[in-house]
Amino acid sequence: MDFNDTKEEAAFRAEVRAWLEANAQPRTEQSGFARARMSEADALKRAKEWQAKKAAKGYARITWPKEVGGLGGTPMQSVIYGQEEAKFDVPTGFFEIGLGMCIPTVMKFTTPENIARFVRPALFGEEIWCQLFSEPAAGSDVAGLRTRAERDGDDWVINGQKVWTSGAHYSDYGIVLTRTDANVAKHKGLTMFFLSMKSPGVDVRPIRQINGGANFNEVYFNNVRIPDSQRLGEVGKGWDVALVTLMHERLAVGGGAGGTGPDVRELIALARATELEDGPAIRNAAVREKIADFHVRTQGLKYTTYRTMTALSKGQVPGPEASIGKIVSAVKLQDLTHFATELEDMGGYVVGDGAPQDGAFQQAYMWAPGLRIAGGTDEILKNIIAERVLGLPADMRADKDLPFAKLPTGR
Amino acid sequence: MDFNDTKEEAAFRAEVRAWLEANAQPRTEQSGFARARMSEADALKRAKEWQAKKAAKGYARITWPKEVGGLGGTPMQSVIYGQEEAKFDVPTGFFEIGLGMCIPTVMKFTTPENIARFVRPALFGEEIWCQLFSEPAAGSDVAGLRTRAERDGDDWVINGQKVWTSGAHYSDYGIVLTRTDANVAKHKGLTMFFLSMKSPGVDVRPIRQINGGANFNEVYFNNVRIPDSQRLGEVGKGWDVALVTLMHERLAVGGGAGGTGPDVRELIALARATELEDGPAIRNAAVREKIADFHVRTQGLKYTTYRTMTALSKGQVPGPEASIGKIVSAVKLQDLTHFATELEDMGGYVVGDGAPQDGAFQQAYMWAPGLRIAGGTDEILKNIIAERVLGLPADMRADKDLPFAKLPTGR
Amino acid sequence: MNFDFSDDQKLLKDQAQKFLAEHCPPKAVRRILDGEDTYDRALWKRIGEMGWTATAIPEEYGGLGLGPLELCVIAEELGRAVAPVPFSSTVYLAAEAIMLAGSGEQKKKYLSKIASGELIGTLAAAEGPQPLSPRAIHATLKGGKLDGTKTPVIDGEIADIAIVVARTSDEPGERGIGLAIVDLKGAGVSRKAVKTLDPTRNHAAITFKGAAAEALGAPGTGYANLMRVLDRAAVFMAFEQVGGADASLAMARQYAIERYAFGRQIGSFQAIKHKLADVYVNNQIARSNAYFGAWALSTNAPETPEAAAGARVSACEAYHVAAKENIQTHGGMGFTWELDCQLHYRRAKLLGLAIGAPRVWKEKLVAHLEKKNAA
Amino acid sequence: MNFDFSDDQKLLKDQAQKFLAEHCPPKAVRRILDGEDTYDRALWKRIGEMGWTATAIPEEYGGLGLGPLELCVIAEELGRAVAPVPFSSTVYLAAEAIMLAGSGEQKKKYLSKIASGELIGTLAAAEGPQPLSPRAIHATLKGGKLDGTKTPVIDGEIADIAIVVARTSDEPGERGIGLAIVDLKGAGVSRKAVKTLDPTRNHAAITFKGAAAEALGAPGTGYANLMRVLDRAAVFMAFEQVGGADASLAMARQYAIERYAFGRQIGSFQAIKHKLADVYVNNQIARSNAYFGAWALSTNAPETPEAAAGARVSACEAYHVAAKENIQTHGGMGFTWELDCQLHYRRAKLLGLAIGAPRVWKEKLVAHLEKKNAA
Repeated sequence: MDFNDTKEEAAFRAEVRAWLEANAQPRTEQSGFARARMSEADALKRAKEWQAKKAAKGYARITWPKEVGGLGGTPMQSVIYGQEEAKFDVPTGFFEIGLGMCIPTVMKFTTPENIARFVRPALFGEEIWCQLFSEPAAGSDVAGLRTRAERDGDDWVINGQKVWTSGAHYSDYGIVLTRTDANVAKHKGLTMFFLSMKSPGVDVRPIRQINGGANFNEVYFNNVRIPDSQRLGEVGKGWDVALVTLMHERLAVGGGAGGTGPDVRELIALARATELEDGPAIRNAAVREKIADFHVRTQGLKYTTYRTMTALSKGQVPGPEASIGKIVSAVKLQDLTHFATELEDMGGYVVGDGAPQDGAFQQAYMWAPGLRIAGGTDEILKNIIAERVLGLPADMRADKDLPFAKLPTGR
Repeated sequence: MDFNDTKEEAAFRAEVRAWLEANAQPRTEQSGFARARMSEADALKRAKEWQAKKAAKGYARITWPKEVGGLGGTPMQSVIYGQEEAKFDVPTGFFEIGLGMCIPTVMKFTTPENIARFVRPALFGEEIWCQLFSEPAAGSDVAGLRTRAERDGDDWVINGQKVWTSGAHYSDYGIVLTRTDANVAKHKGLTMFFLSMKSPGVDVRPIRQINGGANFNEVYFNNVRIPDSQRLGEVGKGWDVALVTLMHERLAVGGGAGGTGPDVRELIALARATELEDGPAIRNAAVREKIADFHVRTQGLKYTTYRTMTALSKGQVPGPEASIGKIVSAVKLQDLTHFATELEDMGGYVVGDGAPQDGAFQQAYMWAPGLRIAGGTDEILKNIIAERVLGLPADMRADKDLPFAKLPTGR
Repeated sequence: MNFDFSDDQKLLKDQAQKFLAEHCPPKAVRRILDGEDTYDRALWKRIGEMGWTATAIPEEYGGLGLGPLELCVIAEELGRAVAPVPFSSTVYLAAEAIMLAGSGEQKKKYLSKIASGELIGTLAAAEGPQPLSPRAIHATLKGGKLDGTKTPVIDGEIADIAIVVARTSDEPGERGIGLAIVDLKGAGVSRKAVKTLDPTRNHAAITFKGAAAEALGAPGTGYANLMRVLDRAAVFMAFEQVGGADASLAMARQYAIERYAFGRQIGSFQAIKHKLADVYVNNQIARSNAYFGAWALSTNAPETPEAAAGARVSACEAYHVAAKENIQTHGGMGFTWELDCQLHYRRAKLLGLAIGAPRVWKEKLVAHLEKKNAA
Repeated sequence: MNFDFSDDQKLLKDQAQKFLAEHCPPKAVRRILDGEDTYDRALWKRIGEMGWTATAIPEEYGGLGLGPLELCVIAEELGRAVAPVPFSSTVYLAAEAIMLAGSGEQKKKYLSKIASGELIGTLAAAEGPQPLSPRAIHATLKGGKLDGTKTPVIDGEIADIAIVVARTSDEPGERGIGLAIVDLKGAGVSRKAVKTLDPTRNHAAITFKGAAAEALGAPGTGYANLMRVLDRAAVFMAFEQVGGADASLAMARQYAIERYAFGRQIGSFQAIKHKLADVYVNNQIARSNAYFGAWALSTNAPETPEAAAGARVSACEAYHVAAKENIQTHGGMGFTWELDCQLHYRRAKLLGLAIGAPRVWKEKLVAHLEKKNAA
């Protein structure tokens, strides 16, 4: 039991490190602030340049075969690259959905011509992809979607609305799950397509969140016409195609285990700096117990990620137990920031300049409710753990055998 | 807003008080200990004597009409009597199930002759009744019971097993819910009877609980034969009859709000007596916060009961919101006793003599899991609140339309 | 046993609810959230006209001479509506402080204007992110002149007067602390808007530089008076919180009934049912504790500090949980700016901190329990 | 990255699991619960024969010379089986203390007998219901004679020797505390059975009246050594707790699949599914923290105290929750003496307190975090 790289891993890490040192600047606190202040357009431009460099070296998608521009590497090598890259001041984050979820789906279900056309530009950051699944009436229940695709000669005509689409506003292409038959059971009437986000009739509007940000979009489809050659998989088999996409989503390792906001280190700093009635908060027994409680959750998650990485390192595929990361970290973020603002007492609801640590706790308190929902609500993730990890029986289904059009609906 | 009796209530309280003072000794800590040490047989004998006295005065069942031996009083008068009686050293508790649940059901569904025969002896404590509903395969799901009653001429023959029957071992009669038709939906094939617990073929065995006590029994029925005149309600309508019984159970006001074990007062005493590393536990900020948390739960329940009593006092009928009492108090008891034993640290798992406060926390810690289950699990009570108080829709039912015999079963 | 509000009080509550449903719909709250103004002037004017600010002020000072119970039912409805008006600052804090500690002249000068709705008042206690205590007070009051900075001050930009907590002598502990009334429009007062998690209530940092200040209450009684004001405010605020918690639950319930997923109403899933049952239980516990606080205020009971602390601790917890689980029940929609779930999430945080975090009140509560159990 | 046990260690774990499934079924535990004996002598003998008590003892003292990782995997299986044997007291407490602080002679004298399973040892630290601290130690060791009473002492009736924590001088704080080895069969030692919530492990109050005692470790190092022993024991015990928590979850899961109510498996209800998902998450968090503790012991890392405290806090919480919710999942049956749910509920309480309540370990943890973050 150790935290060390294997010999091969160490060699790969050194190689990656050398390349990063030659091509990027080390990350500093200053570079973090600078990036936070950068406009999205500037960040995107820098990210595309960096992506092109990475792709040329084969680092853009380490686990992909060399034939499609990858490195033919292992998942562990991918993790190592990520760990090393995180130490440098490089812009990332615009390509994960496209390369992590969309393109693998496209590669599996389209023609060699399309692969030749689309994979390379995506890998080199020239074209960005988004994933158009969720809808207003289909959140946790993705397969309940209503966006229609209707056959018209060799084309399909798409009408409807998607929601919670990350990056739709800067994306060039998207994969879109549609209903092509409402008269069969809901999972059976779906078909997947890909399309240009510049197609006539596609309308992208940002969604404002309660924390003031707008990381997501609504996307409206108004008679959007696409050729049948942009279909992915068979007509009516869209759910199977979507499962491939979602499986790739799950393979992203260690997500949610950190980096979502202030944590125990920041809480300790706050407790040191905050004067209670009778001295610094860090000396208060109740505060200390809370810090300990949060600490063991944080560390428990961190070491759970190490266990997952160990499995990767041994060539095993991590299972759905990785879902514990987001449940724990989202709830912890909400609890920890709630607790921190209460420590700041009458001043704890001040945001921005006047607040300790630049209001990081307050900002995260407003983001935490979103974290408990985005990418699978607490409730859906617990279902997944119960059914797929513990093997408990599925809940009763009201929507299994009825034609979609006959399902009861609400708002 | 006040805590005072109305004029009528005050007059009734004075009357009751005077009678109690003339007929019983005030309760002291000593009398509590004495009662705790008394054998069940002795306690039962004393309780029967006291019940006869109360019944003669009309206090045994204050809300019942005078014709059947009650006082024709209000629910609030019943509460007042209970409050006053609790201050005296009198044995109670053997008759609640019979008079509170069984006899009201019997009165509603049987003949005038049976009423004449059975009500008075129950009221005067001469005959004790128990309620035979739960079964090994029908706990939360009472209507899933399997005990069969089969028609044989003018008689019925009962076979099966009941469980969790309080007081079966000292009861003279019981009401028993049986399945008389397994080929219809489960709620539709039930029929209710009453019977003598001394009937041939009835076998009562105590259930030992994890806290070592045996407050409940298993009751086996082996070809127990009873006449059709002991049927309560129509054949196949047993569920409707049971609902009457269960409604009476819910009407018991304020149950579970206290008296189930050590509470905040005892915890404060423990915190005062316990030395931590740096002084008495009561001075520790974490301990103090916990005490405050428990206190507001305890007080919140107490004042919720006062609100319910106010409704009673105004002649209103309390609704299912009274169910919050047991959820809150059972979980609190488990948490509070867990916390208290942790305060006692390395000595916290010692029971009996060596433990602070005679091991009351340890004893209650072993009883608390039962409290979370008996009389409706936390989960069932939350269903009740969600559906009957908040009006949320029922869960999907697997057992609604299938014949009972076709329902899937496990152990 | 009559542990309930009277029929008259319930009538007042119904009227308040209807009034606010009409004049303070979520749309009105969102106008303030979106920064179109710092508070709802029209609503505040109407509230003055309705006499709500006059509720507990004695008739001799232009008030209605009703009691705290009437104020409690109004508070609950203001909380339910997330009303964007300086009611709590003016009525629970400024007016209560003046009624408690003011001279006859001060009462005459200020209370009638509060009763008529002409004057907005507030309490300026906090000096940054830490709990209130004698050692946390650095503003000084000397020879009728006030110096120092208070932040955040609720409704600080819009208030006409503030009750300011300041150091009046070098005596250690509570005895060195006094209260003063300051005209915020006078010389030596500068204010700067402060952004908070709840923009539907105005906040400022107020700097005093030799500002004229008149002492409120006898020397040496300032801190004790402040504690009594906060105790009373805790009960009124608990009713606001209970109202907000109930509104959050009602929103969640409604959505759980209307929203379908997997072919069923989401309220038919136990994950949602049990979540909302837990919220209901919390809310009931908080309501009952708030009632006890109301009873204590209405009878001037010696249990008031204990009852106030119990009401506050319970109400803070209930509103926090109800507001966050309301968002969660709404799923993705709950996290949008468009929906109103955020109004309660923000207000719950404000009310949970505005007169001190629950931690502080738990400590007060246990101190009282200790005394009681020692007796 | 290799944050896992080796294949050999996993093999040892599998063997231990199979061995205990055969030789320590719930029936065997219940024999002790029902008071037929104070521990499972046959099982203890077999465990000695298997060499488990010898695992971490150096070869020169008759041990197998394996490391703490091997002991961790055995501990997990003993915890899973709720084994009624004096393993933790003998191996994690007595043997570790002697290995840490004993003279060559003491090691020779005791370790080989522990390795062979001939000798049962324990640690006598507690003196009643309060946490351990220098001021809580009243037993005195003077001139090789021990006086005082220790209670509860785990396996106190059946142990041959005890490591006793005693006051060795009037020096204040930790420096006045020492450790000593006492032959419990010698003169001046009297023992009385103590009843606890977990009768599957033996407990006694031991009174020493001038009992012969040999000092363990240099003067003035007793308390520091004790803390180091407890740190190490915390990791081994965390593995027992993780094993017990997993066993509780497995029982609950099995019942949720087999038991039907309302015409469905109860495991298909979200109330049960989400409860068990929560338990699973807790257990994983505890397991990962325990692994970090194991890594720290195996590498003698300076992080050991922090890792040990984290492992203990996390494991106490996980086992407590898993054991109580296992009963709840079983409903009425779970509360019967007949079912085995109670075995874990009892053991979880014992392990949660035996080497100090989580409160104490949280304090230790934060003290270490403070130091680390100061650096």
